[in-house]
Amino acid sequence: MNLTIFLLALFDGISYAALVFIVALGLTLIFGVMRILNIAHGSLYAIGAYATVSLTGFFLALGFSPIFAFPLMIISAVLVGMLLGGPIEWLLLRRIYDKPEVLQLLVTFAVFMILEDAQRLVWGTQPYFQASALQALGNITLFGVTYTVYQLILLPLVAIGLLFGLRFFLRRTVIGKLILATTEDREAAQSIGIDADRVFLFTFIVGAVLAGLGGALASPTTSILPGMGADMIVLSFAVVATAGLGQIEGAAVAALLIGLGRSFAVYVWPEVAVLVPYLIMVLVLLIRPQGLFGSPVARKI
Amino acid sequence: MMKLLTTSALCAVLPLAAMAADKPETLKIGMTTFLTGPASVFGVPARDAMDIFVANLNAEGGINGVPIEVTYIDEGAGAEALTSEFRRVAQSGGAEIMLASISSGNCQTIAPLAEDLQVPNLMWDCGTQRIFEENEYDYVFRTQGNATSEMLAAVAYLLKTNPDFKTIAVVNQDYAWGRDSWDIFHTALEVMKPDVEVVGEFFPKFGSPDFSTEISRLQALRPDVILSTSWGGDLDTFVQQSFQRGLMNTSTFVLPLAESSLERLGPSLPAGHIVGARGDHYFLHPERRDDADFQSFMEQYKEATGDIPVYSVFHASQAFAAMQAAYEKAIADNGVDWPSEEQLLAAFEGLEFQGLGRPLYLREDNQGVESQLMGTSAQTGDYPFATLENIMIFDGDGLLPPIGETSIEWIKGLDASFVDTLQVETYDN
Amino acid sequence: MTSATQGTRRSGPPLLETRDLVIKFGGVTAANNVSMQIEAGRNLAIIGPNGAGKTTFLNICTGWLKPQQGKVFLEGEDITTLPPRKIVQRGVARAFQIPQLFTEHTALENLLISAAARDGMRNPLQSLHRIRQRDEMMHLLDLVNCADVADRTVVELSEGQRKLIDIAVALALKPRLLLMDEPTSGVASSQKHEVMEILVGALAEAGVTSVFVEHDMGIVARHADEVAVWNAGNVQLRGTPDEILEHPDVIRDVIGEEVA
Amino acid sequence: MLDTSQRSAPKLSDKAGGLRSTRSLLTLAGVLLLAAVPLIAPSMQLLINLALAKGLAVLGVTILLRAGQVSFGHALFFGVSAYVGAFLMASMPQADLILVLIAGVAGAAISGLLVGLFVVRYRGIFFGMLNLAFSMIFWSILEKFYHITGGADGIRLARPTVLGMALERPEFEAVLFYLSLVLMVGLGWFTLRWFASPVGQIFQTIKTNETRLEYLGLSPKRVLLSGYLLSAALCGVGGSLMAMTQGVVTPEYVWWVRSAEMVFIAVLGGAGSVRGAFIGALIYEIVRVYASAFAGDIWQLLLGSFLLIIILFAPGGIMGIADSVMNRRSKSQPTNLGEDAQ
Repeated sequence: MNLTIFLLALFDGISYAALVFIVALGLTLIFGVMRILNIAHGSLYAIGAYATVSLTGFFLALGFSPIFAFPLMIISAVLVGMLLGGPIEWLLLRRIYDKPEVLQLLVTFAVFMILEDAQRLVWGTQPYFQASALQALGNITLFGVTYTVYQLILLPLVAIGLLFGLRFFLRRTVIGKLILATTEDREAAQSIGIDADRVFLFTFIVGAVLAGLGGALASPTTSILPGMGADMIVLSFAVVATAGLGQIEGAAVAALLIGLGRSFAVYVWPEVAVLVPYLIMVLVLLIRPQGLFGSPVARKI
Repeated sequence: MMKLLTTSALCAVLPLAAMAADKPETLKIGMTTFLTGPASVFGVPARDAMDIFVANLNAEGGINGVPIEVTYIDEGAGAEALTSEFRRVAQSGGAEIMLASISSGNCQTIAPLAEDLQVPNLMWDCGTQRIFEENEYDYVFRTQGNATSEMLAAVAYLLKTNPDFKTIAVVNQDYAWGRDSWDIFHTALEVMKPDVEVVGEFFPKFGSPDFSTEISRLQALRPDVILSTSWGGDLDTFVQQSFQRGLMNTSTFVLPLAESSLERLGPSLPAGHIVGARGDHYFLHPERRDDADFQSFMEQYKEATGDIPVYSVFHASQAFAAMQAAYEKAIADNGVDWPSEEQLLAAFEGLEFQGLGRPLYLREDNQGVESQLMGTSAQTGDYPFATLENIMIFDGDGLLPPIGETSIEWIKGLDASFVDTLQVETYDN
Repeated sequence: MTSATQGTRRSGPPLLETRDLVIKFGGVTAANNVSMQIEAGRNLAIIGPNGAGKTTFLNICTGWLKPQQGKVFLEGEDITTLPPRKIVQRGVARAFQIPQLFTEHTALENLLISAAARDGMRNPLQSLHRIRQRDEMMHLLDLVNCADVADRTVVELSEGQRKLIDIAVALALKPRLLLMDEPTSGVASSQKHEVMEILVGALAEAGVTSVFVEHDMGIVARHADEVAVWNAGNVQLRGTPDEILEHPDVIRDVIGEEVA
Repeated sequence: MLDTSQRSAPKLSDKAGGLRSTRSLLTLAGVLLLAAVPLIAPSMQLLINLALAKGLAVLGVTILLRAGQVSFGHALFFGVSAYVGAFLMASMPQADLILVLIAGVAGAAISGLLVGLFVVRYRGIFFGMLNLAFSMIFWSILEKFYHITGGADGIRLARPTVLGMALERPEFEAVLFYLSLVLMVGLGWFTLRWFASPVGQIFQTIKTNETRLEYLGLSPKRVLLSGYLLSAALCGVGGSLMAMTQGVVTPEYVWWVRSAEMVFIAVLGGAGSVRGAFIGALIYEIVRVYASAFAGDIWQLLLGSFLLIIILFAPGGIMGIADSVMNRRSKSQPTNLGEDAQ
């Protein structure tokens, strides 16, 4: 494990962690505020990727330059947030806030199943590959290994930007404070006039946009296939649970932990690479049952 | 318990029916192929080709006047759904003969099932050699070569064109095909070029969408040669991501199954890399491209799908030709309207048939003997994608172990001179 | 009438004893090296202003919380570090300020479960409703005047009924010592004495010593054998109800608070 | 957590007695109908056999639902049992069916104990996610350690002998079908009785008040573990039957979507209902096979929408609907009729 291998594993780990964080961020936000673990988050991620590939393909065919792929990513993410995130919360989740946790989870699982098929009906089953955004930024060579600027620099920057952006938004802006208040105590928030329904709708849409953005940003680095949603969501569960539910900063640390763990495993013992995220999750929860940053809930009698 | 009684009663009657079966209205066939998932880029062309073969034959009245009807089973639905669907088509679906399958894993699962259900089954595309080497089958035949012949052809071509490479790494899919093909390739290299060092072995999961970590590792290792027997969506992603990050400039790729991805890869497959086709399958086949049947099929396929055919289409043509030849031979040999199951099975012994490539025949162990075509990629500009040059077609006989001997044991007994013993024709393009 | 079931004074260690208990709770000193003995057969009431640490004291004695310093002994055995279930297995039961019941089960079922927990559950096929302690539990329900709601689920019961069922569930364990936290709070004031009468009767009949935290001085006067005054983390005074309730400090610190 | 009113305290009033007999009559009719399937609808036999195996696993998940806990990783025990059977047959080709079943269930119970000791310290979402993590660890091992586990292609499970006799496939499938049916009735009856027993009732108090449980002298962790082991064993039975029916075991047995599917079926049938587990499984399999045959590959879409309707409008699941239909027909409306237990 000489130095270059160590650094290479580090770089790969960082770019992978950035992507996993962006997706887990939306999941953490939604759970933190609404106490709902949204299994359909995986489908929103996948549809964000498919939408980006279709839009980019369409515009490039019209002769637009590859640079347009970036704004298109944001557009597809917002589309996913508005067209899918909004209706899911407004039509479905709103009716089940009082219902037990298992039923809320299952509603999101049912939505996941519906969206997986819908995605297959619209985009079919063959793999798509649209890397023009990635190619537009070219490569960079470190220690003899050529990395794409997109994966090594852009993704981590976007991840960090989203982390601090969301922190600033929640702590400094009015809407952000409303969201935090509703998270703390929904009844109390409502009693002082906060329209919790609108806050939940807004939070879910932001969460869905983040999921779509995760998919959009991932699309140039991978071929888009059915089932990518299922793979990513189970990984996001590992990140969210390791971080401590609803902990945005925790999700960043957990994503880094899991990203680095996985990429070092590929260098040391490839067989175990798929196993590492869940091993980390179990080990962390063994030591801190409420997750890295979660706060233990004391039972009063 | 009623069911038990009826079945045993049937057994008593069976020998009488062996004499001749009456002509069915239609010959029902079941065929498994990948209609979903990353491998669909591979399985769908085979289905489209099969529709054309069936239509052409039915237009001429089918086999002895019996039209053919195919039921497709999607291998993409996973092993469980596949086995229950296979059983449904073979039993209640009334299929007389089955063509299964593409994935080596599925072939290993279905072969014993077909034997159990006593339905003839042609392994039309899967390559793992272990099926016939590990046990005997009466109902299962393979109408194409296997991993041994394909890997030996790839090693021979590599040694002939790059005799002085020192290091090699492998990136194969993590399932039966990926593992078995590497065992054979690796064993052959050890005996034919012992000084080669294996610097990296990667087995990403089947259908993996992203190879960036493996590519970074390969760039650090800088192997002279990178072998990958992956195919379909996996191969496309791996080659495109490698090309994107310049890995194809520093290492020579050996891609024994890349013929199936030439058109999709377009400019992403630069010149100078070794391409195989799991048999003598190439849409510009030097010995067959001027034949009438070859050209007419190419037009029909282009018209139907808009693409050029890949080797899964050639393998489908071979399986279809073998089935047709077996039925016609059984009808002729026994002078009946329609052969019974025993008569059909007997017809497969040593059967000779020809699809879109060279003629083939079945050995006693039901293994097909298929010539192997290898070439080097070139961006000539005639097509928007890479075509092959310095094409070598190896005769199939020399590439298979004697019957009853396992490939690995047989290869361990070979040495560097083996490459020269092979019968090969070379063409510029 | 104070029920003076004077247990014969045995020479052995006291039923429950605490030595130099120190409990600090988020800046508040709930107990400042408190030593206290509880004798079998003498019902002890603990009175004192709100927030003085009375409930915390019960939590420490039953193992729900661990003290910063000091020890708790049950008949001489150190039970300070034992989890609540191990202390309960040694014959100490507890009723809570907020009744802790199985809300989706019926009143009778709560008792049957308690009885099954005490006697061990051998036959996984026998219905809970057919265990041999069923009549005994019906009697206990009758004892606490809740026989009429035997088949109603806990969510349908009134606050007072829940308090009584909570105590009955503790009694079903046939404990030697029962710690109760404001047993009659939530009961209509007119019925308080009647309820307390029933309770003390049931305790006496079952030979159970009780310690209960109480605010209603009328209840304390009529039903406690002994009273301890808990203030600012230590036991100011201890004595019979008559002595304590006339004591000037108690009137000023505790009862004064009542009168104002 | 789960506020279903599915409890099994039989009411003593005669109204309930009437309803209970119609319910057991319907159950008996259902079982007889299933028993006749190999004769009247042989093409459905395989499908129903798979549904019964899945139903047994769902029964395991239903048990945990009764304690208000949801596991998203119970396919782990389903897979452990299947693979134990496959490894046993690979090493001892002449093993008997009963041995394969027992070995599988033992494997599931042991892994249930090992995982259980860890997960019973958690509740709610953490309990669900930790079970998921353990199943994904096992899934990764199955996928990646090719030379031991056969990797993504899995391992074949040759046909075991039945009481010493080597049967042909049709006879073997008939034996397996009736074995699954007998296990459904037997284990279903046992689970009903277990729910009504003191052990089962105490297990269900985990949902409502663990504090009082501790103050009854019991360890909530050990109480949850007892139910957890039973649920793991039931998943083991399901896994073993499925493996023997399919003849092949693959890592797919342990994929997280299969665990979520089990919870889906449990709630679809009626969360906490024993009969609901099997009825849910039957409906799920039938829709899955026939929907994809007729309606193209959108069976997931159909089932997802069906579950949404159930959750939004009939949270009691199919059994809840059946109960309300029966209640309405018999005019009276006993508020809290749980599943009866003879």
